[in-house]
Amino acid sequence: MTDPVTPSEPPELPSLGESLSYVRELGKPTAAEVLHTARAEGRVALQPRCGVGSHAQMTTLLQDLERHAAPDILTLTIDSHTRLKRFDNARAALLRNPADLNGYPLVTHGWLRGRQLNEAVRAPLEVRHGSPDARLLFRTAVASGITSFEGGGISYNLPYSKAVPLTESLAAWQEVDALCGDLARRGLVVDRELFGTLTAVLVPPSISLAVSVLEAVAAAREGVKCISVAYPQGGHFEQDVAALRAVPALAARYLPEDVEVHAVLHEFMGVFPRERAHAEDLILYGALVARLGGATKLITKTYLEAYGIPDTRANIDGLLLASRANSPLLDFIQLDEERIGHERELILREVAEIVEPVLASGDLHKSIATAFEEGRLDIPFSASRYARSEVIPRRAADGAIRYFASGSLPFSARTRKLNEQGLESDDGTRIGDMVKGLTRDINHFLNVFGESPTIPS
Amino acid sequence: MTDPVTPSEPPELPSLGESLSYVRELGKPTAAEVLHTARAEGRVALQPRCGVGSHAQMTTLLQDLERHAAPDILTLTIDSHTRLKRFDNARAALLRNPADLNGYPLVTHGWLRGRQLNEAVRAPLEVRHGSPDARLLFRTAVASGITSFEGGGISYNLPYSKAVPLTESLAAWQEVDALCGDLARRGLVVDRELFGTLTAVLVPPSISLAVSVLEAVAAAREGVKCISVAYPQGGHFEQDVAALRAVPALAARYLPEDVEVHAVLHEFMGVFPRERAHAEDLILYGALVARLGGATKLITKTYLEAYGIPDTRANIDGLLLASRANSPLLDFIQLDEERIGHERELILREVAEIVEPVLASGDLHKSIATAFEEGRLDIPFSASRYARSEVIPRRAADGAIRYFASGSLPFSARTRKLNEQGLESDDGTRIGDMVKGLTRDINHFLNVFGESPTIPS
Amino acid sequence: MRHEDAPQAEQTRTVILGVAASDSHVVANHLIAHALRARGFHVVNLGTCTPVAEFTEAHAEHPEAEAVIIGSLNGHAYEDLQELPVARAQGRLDCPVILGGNLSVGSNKESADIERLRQLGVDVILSDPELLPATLDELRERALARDTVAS
Amino acid sequence: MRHEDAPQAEQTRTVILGVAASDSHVVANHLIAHALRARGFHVVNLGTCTPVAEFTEAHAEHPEAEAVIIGSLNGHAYEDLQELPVARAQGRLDCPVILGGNLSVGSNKESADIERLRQLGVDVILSDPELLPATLDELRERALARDTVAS
Ligand code: B12
Ligand code: B12
Repeated sequence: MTDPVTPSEPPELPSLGESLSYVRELGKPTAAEVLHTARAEGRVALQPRCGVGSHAQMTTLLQDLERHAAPDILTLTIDSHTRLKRFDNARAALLRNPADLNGYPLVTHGWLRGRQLNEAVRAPLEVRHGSPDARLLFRTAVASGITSFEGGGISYNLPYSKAVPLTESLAAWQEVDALCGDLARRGLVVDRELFGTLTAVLVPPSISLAVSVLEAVAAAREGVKCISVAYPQGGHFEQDVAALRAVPALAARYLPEDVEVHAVLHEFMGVFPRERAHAEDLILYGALVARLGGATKLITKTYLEAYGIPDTRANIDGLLLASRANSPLLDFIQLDEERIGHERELILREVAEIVEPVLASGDLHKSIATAFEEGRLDIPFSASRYARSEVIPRRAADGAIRYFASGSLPFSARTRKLNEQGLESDDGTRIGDMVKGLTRDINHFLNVFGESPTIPS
Repeated sequence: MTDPVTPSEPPELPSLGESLSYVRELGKPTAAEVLHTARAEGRVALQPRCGVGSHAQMTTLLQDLERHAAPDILTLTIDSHTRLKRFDNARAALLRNPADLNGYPLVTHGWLRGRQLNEAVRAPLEVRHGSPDARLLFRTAVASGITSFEGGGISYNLPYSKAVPLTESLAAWQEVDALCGDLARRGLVVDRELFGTLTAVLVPPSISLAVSVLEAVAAAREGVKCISVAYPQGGHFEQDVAALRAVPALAARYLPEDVEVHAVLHEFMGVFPRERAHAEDLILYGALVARLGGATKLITKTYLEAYGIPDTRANIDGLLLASRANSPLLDFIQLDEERIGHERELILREVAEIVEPVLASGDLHKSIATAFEEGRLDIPFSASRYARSEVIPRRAADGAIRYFASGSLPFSARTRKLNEQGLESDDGTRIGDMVKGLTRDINHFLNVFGESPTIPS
Repeated sequence: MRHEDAPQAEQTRTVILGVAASDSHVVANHLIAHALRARGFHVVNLGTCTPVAEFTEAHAEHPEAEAVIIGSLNGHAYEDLQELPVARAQGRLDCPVILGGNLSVGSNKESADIERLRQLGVDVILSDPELLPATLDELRERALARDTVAS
Repeated sequence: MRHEDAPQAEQTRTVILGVAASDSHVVANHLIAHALRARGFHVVNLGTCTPVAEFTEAHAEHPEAEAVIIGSLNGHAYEDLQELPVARAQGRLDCPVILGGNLSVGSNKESADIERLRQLGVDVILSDPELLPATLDELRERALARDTVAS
């Protein structure tokens, strides 16, 4: 590639109309179409995370992944500077050494290069980032002909920034959703994926799904027609399958009928085992959870997860291993349907108790912001000041994630009791140092595989 | 390696006593010990097939497999010339181009080189071959310090040669077993693996197990103390799991208590899909069958199976993928235990009906040979004239392997009826050309994966 | 599944079938024999593990055989057919020799693997057994044409 | 989980904790704050996404702080600490700076990645947070020794 590291002058963004006809001419299916087909075929669509600083290397990365693992959807993972609108820092790092960036700085490279990437591969692209305010990034993505965009006013704020008020991020994402509504009316359905993964570590299923329901309702109100609800594998089989199977019920309950809703699983997002064999056991496990939970899409991990951003080979291997879950030879697997049903009921009840008071109020944005302020909405391990993180999750003896403390979440007595029961059999861990126990819970899969933790224990 | 292609003079074989002390000094566990430990730990031990002509390359192959995939037991797969005592041809090919050999010609290379191979790796070695008369090969293996030896007077005759009378092969294998008995009394338990895989293609489970029972009884009578019963994955989940789970019952019924008996699964041995993804689905499936059927050991395949002897990389990848079946994260899998129980009962009854008349007679060898002559014992697709191959297996609609024709097997009316029922739902295939249907059954996994057959259809 | 069957009619065409000397893979052999018989051929099936000498003996017994059809799956075709040049030079195998299967060791096949088999005196190398009848027809026509010219 | 807590006693030792400017990984930050508090430290936890300027401001507010402890997980430590040399040159950060986490992008870490961080003015680079208390003790002793010599 003879391209300069960054384009000398950021090209002006084209009109929505121009972008629309570009997408049509591109002649590839949209992400929404790929998801629709995957679901119709009963297959889990696969998608890697991938993003490097250099445009040339990003092109090669996408092409190599497509050539060797043919994922259904490809990703542009955006670097952390761009996420936080630190565009100057992104440009500085890009000029100094593109390899210093932990993702592809799409805004800095510009939409013309975005189109080049899009044209370099057959699969549709999704932008995955973590921006409280993604308006410029979204416009750049649309101009690049990208048909899937991740994020939401809660899920791309609380885990990803410290001091952005929720009202601000919700307003910024309302603009994004409104543009999607506009595009949908003009014939282009952009897949809007909600980042229910949140802070990824020990996220209670009902917190993840409650946040997604609120974001989905907000998005649907703006005219969004394809919503992907991402859920992070927690590590307990029946609980995870139940969470994925809860998504259609939640869609039916809270969203208009004409919105297509997909469940998406993120392979385990917490502390990954370091040994390759262990990491691969976990990758396959996650992929099986996706299949058996009926997820439309799976976001894959690699055996280098514990070390850093993976190289291309590891990324390919992760996809290939995960693709085994689409094997036609696994129909022999039967599940503990009773337990799954029980978990699903519990999740649906918890979600209802969390979201219904918020949805009942008139102004959704304000109601969300106030609820977080008051702890009626909350997430564990918030990166942001705008959530209390009074919620403390723990693992029960069987590995299920329960509310050790539910803070000010408006849970019924019954829900509280069921969570306490869940932890009751967890003899020993309630006594003693809570942080110690929490750390053990975070390191769950290290324990399963007998790897030593690297954090005080 | 500066070694000549073949040693200038075949070194004379050492005494059993010398070999015994060599094994002791070698300081590695025997195959029997590795199997014992795997079973105790509830793990499936893994073993690749591997054998190349050149001694130097064989050394590297074993070391590479061990370094990258750490199988529990390593293999010397012996070339076809050596198997049939065509030692001159083995030597000629070795001198011309070692890569022309489809295995390691251990007899030609000699036991000193066998010891070198043994010393090059940590895992114990097994010799896998297919020799109606393996006496010289066995002596060479023992002299090499090899603690596991595959074969039997039926299973290494009928699939592997055309014109060796069963009485001859049974007598040759009696000598091998007697030497194992001798070694066992002197403290070295050699694992004797029986090749229930037979002709590998559409083998009815009860034929495989019946042959193994007869060989196991013969071996135990000579003092063999560790017997591995190999069973070829047929492709129907519950039937294969049932077959593996039948092994302990058969051992309890027909063998002395002091013989340790292991079930071994061969990943699918028939027509393999050509596409890598499909082959890998099948490899993982086989590995899961081994785990869920309680096999002590799994013999792996590779994604190059349909093409030819695999390269090292493919062999490693096959082992690594199969090793996922030992994942601690798969306890969520539940099975159709009722169906498995039903299949297991059917298999046990069929085996009993086949073997008990043969065992009842005084002279086991003669009784086996006569039974094959008269078709009371039989295998499908015999390579040898000494079995009738009047037995014709077919797949039922659900993929299970049933007796379409059971020839002169001494089956009860009930057994016959159950097999007919199994095929009854197989509407359409009983009508029309039987060979056509048989070919379709042989190509089962091509059909599952939608690959085109390469044989007339 | 008997190894030989009686000629059905006067005009029956005979072929000799077998698997190479060191090779015991028999399934394709069974199926090919069935398929050719279904087409009306008289198949002298020598089965597995058949050295060149056994093919020549069968040919002596069945001089009317149109072709000798050899399968080799285990990768040893070259070593197993080492005696083919001598047999042919001595006129002990003066009909076309057809070879098929998996003809060399390894997953990566090279054209040299095929070339050296031709040099041993193999006339036709096929991969798909479905092509056998057409190939036999063509070989017979060529032979008839040659005979016509010669006579 | 509040971001600051009141000093417990006169002799309380203070540290300033935070995560680098572009980085929102917070779990280790929470756990490290807890662990240090459990050991009696007064932890001024600035949390995620903390630019160098915010660390210097906190240090101005807490001149008694023994050390500034920065976590960086997302690989951006080098870009995120670009302003460190200026801040230190201007004396706005005259206590030891400790850095830990995942300090460069990629799965293959090179010693150059660490070296250039030292050149920015990072005093101590740690991987295991368990080593923090002992490291803080040692740094304090060194500082006391220096002060004694200086006075
Ligand atoms: C079943 C099987 C066995 C059985 C055979 C039982 C029996 N007696 O028949 C057992 C387990 C005994 C066995 C043993 C061995 N096998 Co084996 N076996 C297979 C397997 C899995 C299937 C073969 C089969 O039956 N296919 C079904 C039939 C219908 O098709 P086919 O034989 O593949 O033939 C097709 C074509 O080749 C063609 N064809 C075949 N013959 C002919 C002839 C003519 C004239 C024509 C035109 C076409 C033609 O038509 C068929 C349809 O497309 C294949 C791998 C695979 N999955 O394909 C390996 C395979 C053939 N075996 C192989 C080998 C090497 C062996 C061994 C030497 C052991 C070893 N070193 O690994 C021994 C052989 C011992 C000996 N003395 O020959 C290799 C050959 C490798 C190579 N060429 O590089 C293969 C490819 C496996 C592999 N990938 O390593 N084997
Ligand atoms: C959870 C997680 C997230 C969550 C974080 C939620 C939150 N707000 O905290 C989410 C999903 C939001 C996320 C986002 C991103 N993440 Co992240 N994430 C992880 C993950 C899976 C676990 C981290 C974790 O919480 N671990 C548990 C805690 C307790 O341990 P720890 O953070 O690993 O820290 C240990 C040590 O580093 C050390 N330590 C940490 N801090 C400090 C400080 C001091 C002073 C000391 C001494 C020691 C120390 O102690 C801890 C215990 O050993 C890791 C991979 C992994 N499995 O480890 C990736 C990982 C850290 N993330 C990574 C990246 C790149 C990102 C993103 C930039 C997205 C991307 N491009 O992929 C964004 C970041 C956006 C931003 N602005 O920063 C990379 C970093 C790559 C690299 N350095 O090469 C990792 C390694 C994943 C990977 N393999 O690619 N992530």
